Amino acid sequence: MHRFTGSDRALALLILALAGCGFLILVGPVIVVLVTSFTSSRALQFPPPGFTLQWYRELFDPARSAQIHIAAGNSLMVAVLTAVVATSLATAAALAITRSRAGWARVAEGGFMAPLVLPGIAFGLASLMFFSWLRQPPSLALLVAGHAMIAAPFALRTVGASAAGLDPALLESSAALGAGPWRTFRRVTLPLILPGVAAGAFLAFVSSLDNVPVSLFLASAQTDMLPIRMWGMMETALDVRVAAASGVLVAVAFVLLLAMDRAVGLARRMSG
Amino acid sequence: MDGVRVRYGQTLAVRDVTLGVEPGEMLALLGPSGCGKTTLLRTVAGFIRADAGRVLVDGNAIDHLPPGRRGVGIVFQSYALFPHMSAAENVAYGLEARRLPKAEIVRKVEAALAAVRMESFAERRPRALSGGQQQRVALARALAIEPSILLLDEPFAALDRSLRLDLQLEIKRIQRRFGVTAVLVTHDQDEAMSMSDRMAVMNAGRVEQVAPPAEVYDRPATAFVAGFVGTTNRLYGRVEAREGEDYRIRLDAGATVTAASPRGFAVGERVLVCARPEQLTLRDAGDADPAAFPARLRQSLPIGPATIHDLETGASEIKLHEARRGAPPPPGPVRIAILPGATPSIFPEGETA
Amino acid sequence: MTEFRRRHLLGAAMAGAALPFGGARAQGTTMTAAVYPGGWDEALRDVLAPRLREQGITVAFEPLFAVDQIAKARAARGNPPFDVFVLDPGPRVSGIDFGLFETFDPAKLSNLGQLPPGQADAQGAAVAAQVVGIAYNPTKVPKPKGWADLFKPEYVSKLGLTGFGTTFGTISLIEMAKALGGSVENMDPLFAELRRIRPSVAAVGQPAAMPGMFQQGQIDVMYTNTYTVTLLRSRGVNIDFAVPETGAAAFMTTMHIAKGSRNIDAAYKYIDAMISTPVQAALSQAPYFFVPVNKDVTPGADVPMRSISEIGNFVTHDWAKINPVRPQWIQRFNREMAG
Amino acid sequence: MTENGVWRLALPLALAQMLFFVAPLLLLAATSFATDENLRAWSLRAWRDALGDDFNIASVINTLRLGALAVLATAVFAVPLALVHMAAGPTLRRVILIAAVLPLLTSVVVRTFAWIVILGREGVINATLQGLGITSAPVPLLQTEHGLILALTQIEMPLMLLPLLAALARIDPALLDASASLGGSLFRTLRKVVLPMALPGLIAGATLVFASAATAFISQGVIGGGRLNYLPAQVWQQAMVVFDWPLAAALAITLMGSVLVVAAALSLLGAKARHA
Repeated sequence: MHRFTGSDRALALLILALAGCGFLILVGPVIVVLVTSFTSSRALQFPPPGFTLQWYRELFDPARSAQIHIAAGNSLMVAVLTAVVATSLATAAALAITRSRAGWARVAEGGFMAPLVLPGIAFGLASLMFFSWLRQPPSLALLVAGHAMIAAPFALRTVGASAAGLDPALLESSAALGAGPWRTFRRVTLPLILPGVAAGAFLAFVSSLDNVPVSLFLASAQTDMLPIRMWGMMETALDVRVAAASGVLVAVAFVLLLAMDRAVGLARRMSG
Repeated sequence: MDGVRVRYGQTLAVRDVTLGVEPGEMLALLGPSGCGKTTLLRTVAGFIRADAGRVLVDGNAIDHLPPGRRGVGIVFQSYALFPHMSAAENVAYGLEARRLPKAEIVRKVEAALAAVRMESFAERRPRALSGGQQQRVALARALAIEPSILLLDEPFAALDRSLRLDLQLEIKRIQRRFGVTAVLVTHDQDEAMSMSDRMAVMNAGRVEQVAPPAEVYDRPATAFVAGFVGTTNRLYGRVEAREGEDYRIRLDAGATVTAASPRGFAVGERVLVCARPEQLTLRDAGDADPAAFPARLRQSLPIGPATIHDLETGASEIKLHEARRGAPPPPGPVRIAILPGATPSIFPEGETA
Repeated sequence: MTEFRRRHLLGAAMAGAALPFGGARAQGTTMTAAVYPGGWDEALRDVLAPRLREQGITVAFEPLFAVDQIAKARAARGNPPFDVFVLDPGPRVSGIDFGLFETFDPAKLSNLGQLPPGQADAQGAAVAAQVVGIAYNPTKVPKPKGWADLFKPEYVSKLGLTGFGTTFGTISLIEMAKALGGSVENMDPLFAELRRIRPSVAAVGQPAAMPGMFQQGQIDVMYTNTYTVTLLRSRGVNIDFAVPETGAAAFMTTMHIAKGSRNIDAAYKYIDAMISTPVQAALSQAPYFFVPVNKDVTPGADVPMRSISEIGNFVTHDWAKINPVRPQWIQRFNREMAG
Repeated sequence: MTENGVWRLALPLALAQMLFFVAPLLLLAATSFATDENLRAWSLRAWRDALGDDFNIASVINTLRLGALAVLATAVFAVPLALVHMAAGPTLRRVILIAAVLPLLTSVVVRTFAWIVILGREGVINATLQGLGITSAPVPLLQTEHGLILALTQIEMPLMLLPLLAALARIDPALLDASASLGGSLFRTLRKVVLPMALPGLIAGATLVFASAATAFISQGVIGGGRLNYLPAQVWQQAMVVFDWPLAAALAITLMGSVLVVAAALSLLGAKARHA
């Protein structure tokens, strides 16, 4: 609605052009994957010689893709548990950090973010070494713990952003009205920071679902994980079901995203 | 402003408003929220493009100019001070954008801050200033660019009541001293009445009356204005006779009153008589004056030198304002008459407020 | 407050989570076998696992590449995450060096007679052969004659190079070194040539990415095994296998029992079933295309041999000699290519 | 809970990180000073190999450079996208937001294939360039640093875009009107008002992108290829192929240390931007 002068118009055009390019860069590869998933060829191929739903049918076929379903189930379960664990830990920590004025809070915040900068393979290898040293065989619990370490910083960030906007007077008035800390958390704090918590849980979920390096070391025969299975399918045989599985993941996450956005305005709070 | 019209989707936010502001004058745009006053202000500022009509300054159209080239200074409701800049940097912003020499900027910033008595807070960030202080910095920032028009968008809405009056007086004083033409948008009639030279009362995208505050109060042009500015009692009735501009009206409440109006009403036409609380007077229940109508006194509240009487007649409520004389009468049946010499306004009955 | 809830939640979640993963422990024996991800994984699940179920053995497969198996078993320090390894010669020698295997008794294999002599020893048993040569796109480039051809300009710009990280990569690079006048002891001629062609090679790196690049036309020539070529062609990729003039190289994929395994009997039965004639026959067919080690099974059409007995005619390598120098080759390859 | 006791809420995460993150890390550090992974004897050999070698030093520099370039590239596109988002209506806003999180939803496995398709010799970009007659021969993109950075721009963009959007959402639209009414051009408004206020988000995003791009092992390997030399690949190769775990550990710690230094510098800058 602003009217621009000549140089302003040039700048606005530049911004629009860059934003357009950025949009293409974001969306292009996803479109390539989705288009490829409908290819009528027997191997991943782009552009597809023709289109078919065959690979989705095959992917959903309980007999032919049983192992993918098991791996997907494992990955989903680990991702859900990771989201729950990481978000709970991060929510408590975020409340502590935002409500404390002490210097330790700044230091702790930095420390809690450290797992983000450790290369995944190094962390996976170190974890496996450590747990073997403790004579703990790879297990679901360890896998979730490893994933949660990587996911917690993301959750801490989003919850922290939400919690920073929390008026301490609300908590005090709740306490003054005779509510215990737990009731205050459940009835006042949680509803107010829910968008941040939901965004954090979503990021934790997604980061776990697509984790290769940590899963590679901490997964076991009983916890066959989807990204690792997909890696194998892709590498040797260019199996189109990999693209179809990705298409399903995008669709599911997309629906989840819209639903959550509708519910809590998720997108606005994706990060702090 | 010449026939300005702004359309938001299907709804007309501003309908063909033509409005002039005299140099050095402060004009208040008064109206309920959603009446189009802020839209009009933003059109003048250049944030909104009018669908029809023109905005002229000194006879020159400025519609084609971007906001920054219109010579318009704005004080926003939220102040809109740049939080990452100090008070002085905020004031300097518009001057830097005009590429003035550094020394001149420094001088003008100092002068503007001094004018609003904020010179000792020049290095403070907005976060470290109180609401009133932020308000003054915002004013200094708007004035520093020496605008031909100063636009004030509900500038006091976010302030404490006690602070408001002081600032209103101060802004008025500064505006006078700078001789800057100003437009004030507000929904607060007291603010509009105390600050403006003339006020434009808006309703549903239209300007209903433009006049000095006293005239708006005493001679509202429409029933809406009568209702929105000040308190009014609505009495319905029928025109019984006409003599020049004087009408004899038979009120539904059971009295016959005389009132003047430049508007022409036909004998027998239904009308609405709007009487201010101070234009009415209380009589004993036994009073036989045909110009008085019966009512029931519910309670009387002494407020300062006056007494407010809360009455009802039929289904409608009446507020009556009298100087305090001894003890108020006890609640119960009374009669109400229009004070001799009072000039209630008459409108056609269909005109809603 | 929150602590309580969290512990509660965590406990419940773990308890719930334990069910599906622990559910596999039904009656009979349960063992875990490492398996290459992708084609091998599917093949062994489809063909081998049902055979063992008949014997009351439930197999859980853990998809891991050879190097990952060694790394994981080593990190686990005698507490192996799986009972059986499947390895190529390079990692096999590493496994022997690190003492990751139980001593293997070939006599316990009822199908030992089906293997060519020497293919089962105190370390483990061969379960599949791999034949390595040159893969090319017949619609884009003429058939290469030998390893040296890859360094000619018409191939270089379409060549996908992988390093010494994989067994087939190592073997191919050694063969190239020989074709260029070098040997296992003297790889200098190879590295000199690699340095020369480095700027114009179409792709260098991750073996995992090569099939995708081949399919998408980024590269038209690479070195790989017959298994990959047949698999890709079966999926409609334009790819053919060329046997170099100096002969295709071959090596054995072997299985080993992990040291500390608690399912040694089941592990023997698993390996025994793997080399049995019906399993080998099924695995050599579409869609698996393994090169059988069983003398009674005929290899597929792409494999340049009529029976595993001809394995002696193929170029083979001594991994006990290669392994000690391989880290240096890897380093050197990295450095030459990163230039 | 009183203000004094509130720190206890941070305990669960702190303890979890001690056990599942710090402890393995310490073991990794110990391994780097050992002769082998069983920690039977101590030696500085791994560190001498890791730091006394020009090739590894070059890897460190390349890796940090890649992180910096990825930050730059994501910022170039994310800032305009965030600005358009700020100015857009609700529908376009939602579209941009969904695009912003899309890369998080595609598996890293398929994403690598997508980039082969896009960057390849016969890929989408080359086909477009040749189709438009801009180039006559295929431009090498796959397995070049440019190509890798382009791919990382997509992969890491959400980490830049999301904090930016959050930061811009906190800007009162009246500030932009104020700037415009004071005669600020679009450029001036962006430079003096929007960017300074978006800075905390920009720095948060830069930190995340830097850390993630510098350690993006799979993308570096597949899209970058063997001619580009980054530290994560060295770590992987030493650990998984050569089995020299002390060296792998030393390299991993070097990588982590150098990324941490940059991340710490950025966050210091961020704290300054917040308080300045």
